[in-house]
Amino acid sequence: MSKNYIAPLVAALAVSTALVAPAQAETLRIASQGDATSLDPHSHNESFTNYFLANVYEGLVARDKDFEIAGQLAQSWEQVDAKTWRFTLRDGVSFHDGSVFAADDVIFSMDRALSETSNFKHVLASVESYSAIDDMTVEVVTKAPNPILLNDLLDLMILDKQWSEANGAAMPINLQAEEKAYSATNANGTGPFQVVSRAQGEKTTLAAFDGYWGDAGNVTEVVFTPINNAATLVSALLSGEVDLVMPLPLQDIPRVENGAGVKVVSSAEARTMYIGMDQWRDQIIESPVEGNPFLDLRVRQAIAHAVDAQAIIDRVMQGQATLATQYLMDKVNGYNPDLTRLEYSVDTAKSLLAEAGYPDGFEVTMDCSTDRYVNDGQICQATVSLLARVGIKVNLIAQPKAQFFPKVVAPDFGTSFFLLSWTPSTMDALNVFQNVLGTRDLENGKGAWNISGCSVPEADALAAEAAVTMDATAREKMLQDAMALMVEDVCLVPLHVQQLVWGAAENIDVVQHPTFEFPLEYFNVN
Amino acid sequence: MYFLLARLLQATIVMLCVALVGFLVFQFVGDPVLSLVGQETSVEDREALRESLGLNDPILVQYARYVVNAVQGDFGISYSFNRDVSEMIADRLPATIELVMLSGVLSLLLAIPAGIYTGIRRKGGIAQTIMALSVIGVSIPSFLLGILLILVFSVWLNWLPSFGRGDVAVVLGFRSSLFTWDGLSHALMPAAVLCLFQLGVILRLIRAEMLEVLRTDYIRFAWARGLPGGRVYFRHALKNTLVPVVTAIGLQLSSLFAFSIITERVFQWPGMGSLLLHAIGQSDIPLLAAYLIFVGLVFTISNLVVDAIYVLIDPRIRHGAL
Amino acid sequence: MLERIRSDFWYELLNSPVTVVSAVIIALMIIGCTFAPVFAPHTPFDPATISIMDNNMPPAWADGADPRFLLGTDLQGRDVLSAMLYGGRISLQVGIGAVALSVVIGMIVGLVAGYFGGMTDAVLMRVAEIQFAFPPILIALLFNGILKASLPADVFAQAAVPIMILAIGLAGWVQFARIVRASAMVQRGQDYVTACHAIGLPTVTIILRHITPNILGPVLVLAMLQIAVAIVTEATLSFLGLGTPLTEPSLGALIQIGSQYLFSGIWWVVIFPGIMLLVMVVAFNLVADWVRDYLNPRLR
Amino acid sequence: MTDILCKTQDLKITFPHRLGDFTAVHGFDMEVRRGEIVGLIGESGAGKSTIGNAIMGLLSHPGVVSGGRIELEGENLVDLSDTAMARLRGGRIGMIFQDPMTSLNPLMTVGDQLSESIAILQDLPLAQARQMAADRLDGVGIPDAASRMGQYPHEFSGGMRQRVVIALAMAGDPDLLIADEPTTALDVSVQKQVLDLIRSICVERSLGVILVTHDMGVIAETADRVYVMRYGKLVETGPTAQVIHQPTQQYTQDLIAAIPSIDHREDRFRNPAKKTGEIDQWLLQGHKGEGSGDYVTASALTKDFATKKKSFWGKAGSFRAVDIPGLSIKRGEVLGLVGESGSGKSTLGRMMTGLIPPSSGSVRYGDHGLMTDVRTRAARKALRRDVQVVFQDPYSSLNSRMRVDHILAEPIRFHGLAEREETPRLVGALLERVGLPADSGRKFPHQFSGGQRQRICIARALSVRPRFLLCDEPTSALDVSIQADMLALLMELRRSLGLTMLFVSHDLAVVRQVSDRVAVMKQGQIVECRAAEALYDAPENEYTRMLLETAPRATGHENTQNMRRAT
Repeated sequence: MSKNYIAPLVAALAVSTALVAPAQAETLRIASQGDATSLDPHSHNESFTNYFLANVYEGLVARDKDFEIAGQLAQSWEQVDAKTWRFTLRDGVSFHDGSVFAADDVIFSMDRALSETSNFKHVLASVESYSAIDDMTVEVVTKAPNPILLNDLLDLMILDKQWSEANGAAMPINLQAEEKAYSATNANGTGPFQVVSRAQGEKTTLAAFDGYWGDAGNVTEVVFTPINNAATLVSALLSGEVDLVMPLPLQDIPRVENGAGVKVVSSAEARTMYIGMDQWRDQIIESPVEGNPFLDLRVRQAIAHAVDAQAIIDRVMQGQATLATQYLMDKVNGYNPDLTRLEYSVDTAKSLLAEAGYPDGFEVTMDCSTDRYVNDGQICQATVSLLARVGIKVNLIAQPKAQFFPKVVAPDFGTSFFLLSWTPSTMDALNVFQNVLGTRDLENGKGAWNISGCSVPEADALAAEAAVTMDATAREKMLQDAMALMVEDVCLVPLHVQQLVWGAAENIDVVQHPTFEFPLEYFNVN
Repeated sequence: MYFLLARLLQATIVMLCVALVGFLVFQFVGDPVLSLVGQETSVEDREALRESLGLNDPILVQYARYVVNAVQGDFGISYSFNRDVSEMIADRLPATIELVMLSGVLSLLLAIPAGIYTGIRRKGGIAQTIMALSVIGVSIPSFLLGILLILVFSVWLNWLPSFGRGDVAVVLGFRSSLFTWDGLSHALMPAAVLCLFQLGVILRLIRAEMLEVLRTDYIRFAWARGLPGGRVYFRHALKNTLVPVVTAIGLQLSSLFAFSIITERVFQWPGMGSLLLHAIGQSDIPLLAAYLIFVGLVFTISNLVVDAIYVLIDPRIRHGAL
Repeated sequence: MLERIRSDFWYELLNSPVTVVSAVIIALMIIGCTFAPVFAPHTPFDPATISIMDNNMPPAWADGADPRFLLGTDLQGRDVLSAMLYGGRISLQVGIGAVALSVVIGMIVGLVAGYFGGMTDAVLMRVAEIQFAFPPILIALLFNGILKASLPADVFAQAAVPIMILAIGLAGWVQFARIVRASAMVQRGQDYVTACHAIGLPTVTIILRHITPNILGPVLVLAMLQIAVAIVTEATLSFLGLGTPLTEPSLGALIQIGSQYLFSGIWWVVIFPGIMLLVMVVAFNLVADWVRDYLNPRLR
Repeated sequence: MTDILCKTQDLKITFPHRLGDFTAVHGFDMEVRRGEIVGLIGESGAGKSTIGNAIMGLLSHPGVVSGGRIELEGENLVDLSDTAMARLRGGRIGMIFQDPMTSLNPLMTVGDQLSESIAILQDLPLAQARQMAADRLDGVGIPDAASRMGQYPHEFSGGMRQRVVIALAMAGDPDLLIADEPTTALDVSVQKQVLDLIRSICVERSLGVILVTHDMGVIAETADRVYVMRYGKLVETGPTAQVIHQPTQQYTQDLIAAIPSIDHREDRFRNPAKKTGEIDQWLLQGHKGEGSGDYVTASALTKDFATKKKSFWGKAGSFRAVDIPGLSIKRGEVLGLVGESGSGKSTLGRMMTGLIPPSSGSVRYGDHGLMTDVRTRAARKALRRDVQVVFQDPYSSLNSRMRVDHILAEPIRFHGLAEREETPRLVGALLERVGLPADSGRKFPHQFSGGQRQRICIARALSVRPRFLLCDEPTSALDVSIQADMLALLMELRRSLGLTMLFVSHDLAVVRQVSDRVAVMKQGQIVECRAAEALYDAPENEYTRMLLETAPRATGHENTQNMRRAT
């Protein structure tokens, strides 16, 4: 291709793009590595999707700018008794299509969240019943006293009853089924932004909802573009095609830091990375070894000793993470400051393995996602080579989340060795016990993410007690003790707490929450 | 025209077979029932469902049904998007088409003159250089080229946008991003990458054909008749060169579609290609099957066009002499 | 006279230094990659020998480099040079293996179709035409994609290379079938074949002993071109994430991983494999071109 | 001499090659006057075409005029620039190539090509040029030219195409016309007409014509003066009649002597000296004593070939290539089969040897019965052993990838006619028998000349000890001198081994030399089949007579002689 042929054209384009740039000052162009999988707030329970939709839909309560729980669609609430909560709804709120928000919408949404095809049953797991006292009041009765009901309700998004029923979206999308779904591509919430156009995997445009009850920032239009290639992602930011990149690939931090007109915004994220080991099968799968080595505590300890988490932080994570001593980050309620991580020592690991009867180690298959967490693929590879040194041969199956998750989650839990992580959206340890650490009890929606299938009854007991204890300090103590037990049992091998790293244009003010939420109403373009 | 009718018949057969492949993929990669119902569904219910879906009918009947639906543009519903596959294709098609057309035109505009030139002055320095470049052109993997272009034009020079499709404008009822500066600036690099490979292939082909033709008796006779160079090259040689070249270009069209997959991935171009990759990533079989059939269609049509062009250029076909 | 011909070969060859260089490069690469375990300073596919602590090392001549790693290391602490050699081995395996497969299928189909003609020919060529409806890279892509969708992940990961060979090989046979058919039809018309009939030789003998040797030239040329194509196809599939597993990356996979760091100053992880791939492919193309011209003297 | 149009003086043409330059023409002198046809004759490689191309300034790469002059009316063309030379082409010098089938652009109508040339060479407006083109076509004898202007070359017959080519060559009214083998690709009947056309044009426009050919007959028919060439040198020159009837040079004498006469059968072919190589016993092994009667008999034999169907639903038509009531060959007899191209003679020949199956009718062999009854493997093998073929093209009839000894050993081994260890000796003997050194087996076919290859083909045919030999135009691709040797060899073998032969050829003279009986074919039918002498001396059939009439004679025709005197 002859260069002199394009050069002038290119130059012209350069000028033209330069000219149009300032015209769209109030537009916020965001590029992220993934895209919201659906617009239905009750179908995919995936954090990016949830937090994206949190800008369109709203719940009764939400976190404010300072990460405190505050009323959103609920004006206020009172506890009638230990189990009964009465929410007074905010009036003058209308949905994007103009219809007025009222109690029946809340009831409808709760029904919907509990329906067969919903993936949000857990938010109401503790709830006995709910009812509308009047147009503007909703009463919720819990099975037992629930100190963190409000945290639970954070994820419950409210839809418009009429709109949903009119458009055949009364039920959340059945992810199994091959069926059309209106709510997958259309949304009608009460949030500060409404969906203008939606082309999945391509571009989604939001516009500020002028009928919004609260006050939003000065952003009038938001353009979401998923970009899966890290290099492109950064070049887009550097060349000013997007204003905000989340997350920013770690390897590009230095470049963005030195880049003109762009900055790196980072803060600790509540996501703890860990390695899981099968503790419920008698014979581990996809491995030639007889029986299940992981049932032996010494083997689990050996692995903890063998995996040099600090090296992974320094090298793979470019220092953008902090060592995890337990399955929580320090900001989460229930964090136990006294716990320490088993130190890195190949010898200790080897001798432990020898004691356990595996002097030459053994062979195991590790499942790993490549596009879900920061550098997840590389973390796994590092793990593989670290474990190789103590004689444990790991066959790595690293695949995109689309294949990874169906394989490893319920009902099959089809893995015996894996990398995963968890963010307690409630910022309370109990959430971790209920989902990840508690003994698996799928019927009651417990331990659905306890893929390693570990079980420490004493911890379960403490967690259960904490669940119904209203006294904050006592409750925290219980959670801390429970966590200590779990760590002692090496239910999982904790790796690190990753940093939330975004790249942004200088003129953008953002708000980062440890839970990776991005409440756009608090963002500003200067 | 007998020749074209025969071709049309063949094309139909080809399409039917392509549809068969699509159908088989659709039907047998991943049990459609499993994809329809959760694991927990009881065996009886599944049987019932099979029955109602007609999955127990003789395979030919199912195939026929599939074809009939396909003809009506019904390729089932994507289970990663919960939307009609045909709808999705319709959404993405324009982007790919404009990319393919832009690069196709580019490559022809450059390849034909260059090919003729190198064919005539094969020993010349410029010709040698062009040929050398063309080797690189056909050799360099398009993804590599794409990345390098982004590095140079987006990051270092910051001249061109590095991803995505630009603003769309409507001209004469056509919606395309090629009608806006922004759109063009977005399309330029992807088109260039996509074009380069074709450019190399077509250029080399034209050159080879040119060399062949220039060696024929009727060209020597044309010289002997005292025709001036221009006439010999462009009126006599070129037309004869075109016959095989046209076929190749016909084939290149469908390979343009194939390579657009890679280009679209590198440049985040929202077309059929990225759709296909998404489908593969999600194992979205209905989408895969539909794409398969779609490309088959593209090829078949382009071939029909090629045949039609043949009839125009080559009288021997018109008279059934060939 | 025979000597003339042979010396012609060398004469023509030496008259084209580019070709000589390319040929040498190919030879070196094939040797270097086949015996990668011997030449490579490290064994990048054995995790035990990789230390995460020496990752992202620049090439030996840059500052902050470690002399152990001539071309630096990648994010895993893999020695880039060794990874290239091992990756190149996979690329060559796939390239040559796939083409070998294509040639076998193509020869059989082409010879049968071209020699017997008639209905057999019509049917076979119609099949070929249908497959021709799909550019090889697309077929390989779909083939891989569909297998990936239907096979268990670990199986797919283990069988990555054979699957790729199968995919690309099955995608590429048509061109061979076409040229073999064409030249087989020409040969069939030649008097020496009729003479064989007159002698009463069985068809198989005629096809294998007499016709086949006469059509190998074009097949050879196409094969070399196709190896280049196959290598690129493999690289592309790997780039699209359908190829070799992370732990045993081919050249394409290396580039794909590296491309993520293109703007991060860690240029060596993508540039070196990129150059190697490009050189490899260009070399094959150049040699193929030369052989074509040599076999077709009128082009000289 | 003012009326000398074109002359070459001490012309030297070389093709540089890294292994030493090859001089194609050295020191050649020639004169062409207006209104005369100068014949340039020589066998392949004599350099005659090279001279034509040199005058035209179209020497094929890397040839160059390395010495001497080419003068066109006193102007030396050798040192003219390419552009100047280009201006001469078509305008001053016209050229006709050998093959009319490939000389015309297939994608342009005849009218366009002609009017294009005229418009450019005479710079006329196109409309006028078209008008003129029509006249010119009419002039070269194309019936209702005006309407055929719009047709494409493939719609013309070979002879008509050559006429078009001539019209094109004459478009710029050149002074000099170079005709390079203008009739070699044509049938004798057409050949005559084309030559007459050239002759008349030459006379009407007092044009200088250089007629390059290998065929003494053509020269005798057409040329006024002749230059005989060999190895790029002039051998002899003079008025045609003189050179033909009293050649002074040995080479010329041999050349003329080698030309088979159409008027009588020469004795060297009738009963050649009977040689016996030591291999003859082997060759004659296992032959049952020669019974009399027919060796092969064809009855009611037809062959149809499918033709392209014209309409989509229409049935595929078919055309009948061969349709004969019957034909038989006696043991030890040579049956000559003559006809023009497309007369079906080769098809018939191949059916008689079972190489292609007939559409209807049957072929019966004395020793093997009906071909349709030959079913078992063994029987088929036996039949194939007895019936062999020698082909026209000595190049395509040998597998270029196989060494000669393999080519010869394969059939012997396949039919188990000798043990592995004695095969090489046999191969050597066979080669010697056909007049090649015994050790030539180690070479590859491309290392032999055309004649030698043809001998190898004969050896291959003999290697299975055949009884019946089909010779399909065995000498048409060879030079005259070699042709004679080849015929002699065949006749000698036939005599020594008592072979039965079917000799197919378009060349009546050749056929006369070898045949006991001759069958004349026309459009798939046998129009006359009688003893050779009778048929040649007193043809009964009209067509046969026409063929004999038009066949060029080295001695020249009475009527053409008269015609030339008249001009």
